[in-house]
Amino acid sequence: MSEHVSSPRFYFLIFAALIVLTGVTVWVAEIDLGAANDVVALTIAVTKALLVMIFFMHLRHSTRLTVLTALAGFFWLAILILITMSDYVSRGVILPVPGK
Amino acid sequence: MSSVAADPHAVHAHAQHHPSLAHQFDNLDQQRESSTLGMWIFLVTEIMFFGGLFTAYVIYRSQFSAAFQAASHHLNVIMGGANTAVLILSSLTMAMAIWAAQVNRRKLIVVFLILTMLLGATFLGVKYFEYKEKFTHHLVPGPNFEFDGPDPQHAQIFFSLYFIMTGLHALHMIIGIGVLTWLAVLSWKGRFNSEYHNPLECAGLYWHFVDIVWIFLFPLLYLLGAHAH
Amino acid sequence: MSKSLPFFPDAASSVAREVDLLFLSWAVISVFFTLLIAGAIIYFMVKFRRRHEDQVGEPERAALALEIAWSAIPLLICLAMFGWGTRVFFSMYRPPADAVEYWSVGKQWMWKFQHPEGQREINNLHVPVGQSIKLNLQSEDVIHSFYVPAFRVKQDAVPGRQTTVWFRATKPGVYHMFCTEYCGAEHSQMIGSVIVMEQGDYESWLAAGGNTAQPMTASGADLFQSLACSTCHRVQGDQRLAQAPNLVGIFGRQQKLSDGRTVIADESYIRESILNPQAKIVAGWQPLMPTFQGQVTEEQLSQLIAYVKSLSGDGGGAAGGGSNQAGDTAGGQTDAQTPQTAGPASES
Amino acid sequence: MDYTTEATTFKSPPVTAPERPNYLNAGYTLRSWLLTLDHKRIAILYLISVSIFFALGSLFAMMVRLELLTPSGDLLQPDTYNRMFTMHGIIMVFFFLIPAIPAVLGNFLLPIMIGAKDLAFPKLNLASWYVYNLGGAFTLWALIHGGVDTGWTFYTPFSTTYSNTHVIAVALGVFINGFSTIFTGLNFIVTVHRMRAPGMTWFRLPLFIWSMYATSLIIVLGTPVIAITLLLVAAERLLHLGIFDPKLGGDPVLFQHLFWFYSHPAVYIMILPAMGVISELVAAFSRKRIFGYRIVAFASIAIAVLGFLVWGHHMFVSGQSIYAATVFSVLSMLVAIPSAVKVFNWTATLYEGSVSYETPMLYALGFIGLFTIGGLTGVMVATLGFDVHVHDTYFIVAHFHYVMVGGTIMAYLGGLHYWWPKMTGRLYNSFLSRISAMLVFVGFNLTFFPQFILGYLGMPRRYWAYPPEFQVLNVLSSAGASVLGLGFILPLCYFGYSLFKGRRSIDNPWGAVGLEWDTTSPPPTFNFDVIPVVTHGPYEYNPEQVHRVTHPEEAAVV
Ligand code: HEA
Ligand code: HEA
Ligand code: HEC
Ligand code: CUA
Ligand SMILES: [Cu+2]
Repeated sequence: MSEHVSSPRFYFLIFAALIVLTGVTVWVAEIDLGAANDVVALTIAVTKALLVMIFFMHLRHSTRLTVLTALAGFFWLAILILITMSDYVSRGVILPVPGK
Repeated sequence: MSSVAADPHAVHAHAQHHPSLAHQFDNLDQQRESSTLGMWIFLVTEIMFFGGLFTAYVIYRSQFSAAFQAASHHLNVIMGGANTAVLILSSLTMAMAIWAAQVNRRKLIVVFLILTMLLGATFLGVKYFEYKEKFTHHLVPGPNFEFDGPDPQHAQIFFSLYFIMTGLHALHMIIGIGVLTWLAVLSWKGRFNSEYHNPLECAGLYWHFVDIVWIFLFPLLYLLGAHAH
Repeated sequence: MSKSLPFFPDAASSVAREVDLLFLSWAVISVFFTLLIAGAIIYFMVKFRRRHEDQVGEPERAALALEIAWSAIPLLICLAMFGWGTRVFFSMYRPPADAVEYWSVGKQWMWKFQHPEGQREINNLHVPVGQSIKLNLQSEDVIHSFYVPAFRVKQDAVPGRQTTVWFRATKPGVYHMFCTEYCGAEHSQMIGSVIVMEQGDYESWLAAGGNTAQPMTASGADLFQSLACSTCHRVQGDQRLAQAPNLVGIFGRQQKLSDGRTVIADESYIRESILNPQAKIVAGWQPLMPTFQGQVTEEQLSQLIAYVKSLSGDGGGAAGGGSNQAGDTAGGQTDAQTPQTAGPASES
Repeated sequence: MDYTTEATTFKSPPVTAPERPNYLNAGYTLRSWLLTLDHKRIAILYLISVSIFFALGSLFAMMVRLELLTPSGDLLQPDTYNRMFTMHGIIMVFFFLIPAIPAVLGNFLLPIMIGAKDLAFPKLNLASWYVYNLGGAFTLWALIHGGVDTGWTFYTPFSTTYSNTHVIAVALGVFINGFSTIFTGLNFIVTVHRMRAPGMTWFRLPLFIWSMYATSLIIVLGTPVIAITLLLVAAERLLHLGIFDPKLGGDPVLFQHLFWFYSHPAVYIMILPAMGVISELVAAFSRKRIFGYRIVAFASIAIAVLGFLVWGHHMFVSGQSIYAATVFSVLSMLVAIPSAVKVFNWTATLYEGSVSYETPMLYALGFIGLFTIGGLTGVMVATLGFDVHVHDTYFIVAHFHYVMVGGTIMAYLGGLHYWWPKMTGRLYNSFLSRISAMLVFVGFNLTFFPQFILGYLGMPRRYWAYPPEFQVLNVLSSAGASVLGLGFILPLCYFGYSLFKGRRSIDNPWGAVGLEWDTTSPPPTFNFDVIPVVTHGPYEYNPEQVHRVTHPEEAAVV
């Protein structure tokens, strides 16, 4: 199994994309979009993280197992955050007893 | 027992033994795949480690959004943004170091590793000035905390999260620089080449991961209050 | 209480029998499965014991039907018990509308109680039989937990928050009350009794107790004046002069906040509004309100909350129930809450 | 192929004959042990460390049971008592039960069972042992300087603000210990993926490997969260950061979420390896393939995954949302099903087997019974309306001792008895060992069954003094503990004797199949003289069956 070698030019392109996205995220943050600010900021952050993982960290040329491992990390983090959140969003709400 | 059969490779017969091949592996490919997988699994534990903090952040952010925005306003977006760029650049140089190994350019490996470390040190330097600023403005949680905006208590929670998240991130950078120093020495001695460079690769994975953590920390901590004045 | 060897706890509340039934059903299921497995093991051990040194087991016979059966049957049992258990649970945490509110503050290492009539007690709680009681729990320091085994109810008291538990005692008597969340050196001394009395006895107990204290809501009303809440919040008169929202009728209502979210104005919300007013700003108002953190004790806080709730008519019912749209309650009503069971001493 | 040929081929060597080279006689210096990279030697190092911590934890259990003999606390001061059960819980959970099976039996057997020379990262493995001891040293330091009194659950704000014991040291101890667990788990995952012998497909892996793999997944995904949580507790005490501080509006219940996100899966870190051991024992002593092998294998994975979704069942009365509680309750019911499936499959394996009653089997059968009771009471307390009553009472204490002591420790002891000849090459006294198995079983039930009743009567846990009507049952429990203690001390004696004076064992004293029994006892440093090529599944006692699963091209290799 020989590994894939990407060219320096390619790495530089990825780097440029990351810098541009950083600029965009700073710029968008100045504009008041209400709740959408968070969505945009996180979308950009996820995009950047994916760029780093797929190209700098060579996920593109990795085995399925490695990709799965990386995904599992984020999936479990989602479990932790979402289920914990489910407590907080429904706290203090006690619906009336049905039929009473 | 029928399940044991004579295998052509007897255990101790490492005839064509590569100097970098550890005894428990059969060949370099197996060794390389194992170390990459091991490193990724380690990164998963890192995701969960920072994940606990992100969870706390998400919960409190959703509860005390106004306080968090106001507190976030006291962070220096310019320094944070510059640091983001520095880190991304360091990721590039790290990737280039591995590329240099892949194409057998020993000197270049060392150059890129040193560049990476310098950029990392720059990041830490900027961080130091940011922290110092927080100290002088009494924004460090504890008995001396002072915050003139509304809702100082929840702002204190924000700064607690800020310090622990960026602090642990910085700690990871310091460890990373230590590892890179060691690898630079090994590269200098010519240990790595196109055939064998998994230590470099693993260190690279680690370095990029630390970069990714910052990619999330930057908008979550610095930018969320940018539009609210 | 009997000193003999007990095997079953007293059952003295409206949910106790149901919990016991749940327990006994589970016990029967457990005994059944334990015996089934133990029986099978013993039988197989004897029947299929190794008869000579070289004997090996028979080849396995695949039995998909068996596998499905022994997954599905436990699953169905579990789901059924889950449904039942959840019903019981919800009935434990949804106070009926006629519940009377009592207040409790836990601290290392004692329980302080206050009756709606204002009577205070430490580590003892007298309650009338047959009356639904909603107990609001607060803590001054660490987490404690209020537990009365005979009632089968338990709830943690969490610092910085208010939690509630309710019960209806069904049998007069004296029952253990324990703190069941580990809270430090004298956790095991943070115990007391719940004394369940006949209605009449309870009233005379209240009267004999030399109850000089005011009802909760009245103390709250006094505090509302002395802390100068009333300078901004006008509970009566011309609202055009008020610098702050009218608190009449807010309890249980959906409040619009300035950042666009809505919250239900429940006890925690009022609590937060007083201790940390900037955390949630009501839409259309400026963040002017000062914090009262450190100026009010947990008990005074309870009284203030009770008072604010009383401004919303029948606010004593289901906590935060979306049902009471009491927005149009008369403005001048300050002492709306008169517990149905209030004894002679309570009103004055 | 037959195990009998095996047993007769390698006759017990005469004592005078020079020993075959094995991992034990590979070196006698202290250095050869302390710097070893051999997974088998590291397993032995772990065995020693873990046993010391078990003795320590047991000592605290003894103090607890002595104190509870009388209703009025008259042996210890209340804060001393609190330290006793806290240190008991912390040491037993983090320093004994979690590493016990993985780091001792797993370390020893995992590479052998998959036909590898060693784990993928031997240095990491050794580091794991050192890190474990470093974490232990922190804890011991705290212990000597007065201990810690937060309960093993470290609930805030008691642990962050109110306790004035050595919370930071112990939190760091557990934090550091977490790394050692992670190193082991990481090593196992990579080893199972990358180091299997030729022909060792996933469905030829012994069930012990499946369960170790599932355990490792939990370790890797869960442990970091407890690490950061305890770090936050330490930071809150040390640096006044206020993440959970209610005075700042922080939420102590958030701590509980983070704590249990790890600590519930952690109970499966404790039980899954035990289940793996039981699968091996039941197969070996019924000389039969485990009934429903694939289902049992998948059940391990299912438990590992579902186990991450149920943590809130420890928080039913903590003030979390009742809707979240409902979801956690129903998911807890689901996670019980794969466990139930395993119990039924083990039982069914005995059917038409060739069942013998050697000591390991006695432990295994004891496990099945006690785990069933422990597990069933687990689903009982996962039922919302019922848990409100028994939460934080002795019912819970009984539940978890049934699964942890009646489950995991029984399996651990069973496993030690089973693989002892493999690990040491020696035999132990089989009569004494059966006696001790009986003592453990009887003593255990006597200790912990009364606690179910106490719990339902309403006796809260972590109580230094209690109302007098609970005394009879408490005395019963303490009496049982002394029988149980005897049952634990006995193996210490005959194992110790066996180590130095025991009769030499043949390579495969049980007539069991499996790669670990194909090599010599004790195994050579690189486990096999020739790397095995695997041609069939793990429990093929029955020649017909072997034939059926052998593919022609693999048969050709033989
Ligand atoms: C090895 C450790 C271990 C294991 C395996 C388990 C297994 C389970 N546990 Fe346990 N548990 C603990 C260790 C463990 N637990 C500890 C240490 C605590 C206390 C922590 C503290 O507060 O200090 C605790 C506390 C605890 C609680 C919190 C109680 C409270 O504090 O109020 C709950 C609630 O749901 C629970 C549930 C379960 C369930 C559903 C299982 C299930 O996985 C069980 C599944 C097994 C079976 C179901 C048995 C086999 C099945 C059959 C024979 C078939 C028939 C089955 C049916 C009909 C259902 N456990
Ligand atoms: C692996 C886990 C494990 C194990 C093995 C045990 C084993 C035992 N435990 Fe433990 N226990 C816990 C985990 C465990 N426990 C946990 C997590 C808690 C909760 C802590 C908390 O609330 O924070 C707890 C709490 C707990 C309590 C409740 C305390 C309270 O709430 O106030 C009690 C009370 O009886 C108890 C008793 C026992 C007993 C009698 C044993 C017996 O099995 C022990 C039997 C052993 C002996 C009697 C000694 C044997 C002797 C030796 C092996 C050699 C010793 C050497 C010398 C003396 C030189 N335990
Ligand atoms: C300086 C004026 C001021 C004082 C004094 C004051 N408040 Fe307020 N209060 C406000 C303002 C303005 C608001 C609306 C903005 C907000 O939500 O913070 C408010 C909001 C509230 C709310 C939420 C109302 C709603 O409609 O949701 C409650 C409850 C409350 N106050 C209770 C009190 C109590 C109890 C006191 C006395 C202990 C008090 N306040 C003292 C100004 C004041
Ligand atoms: Cu209060 Cu325990
Ligand atoms: Cu659990």
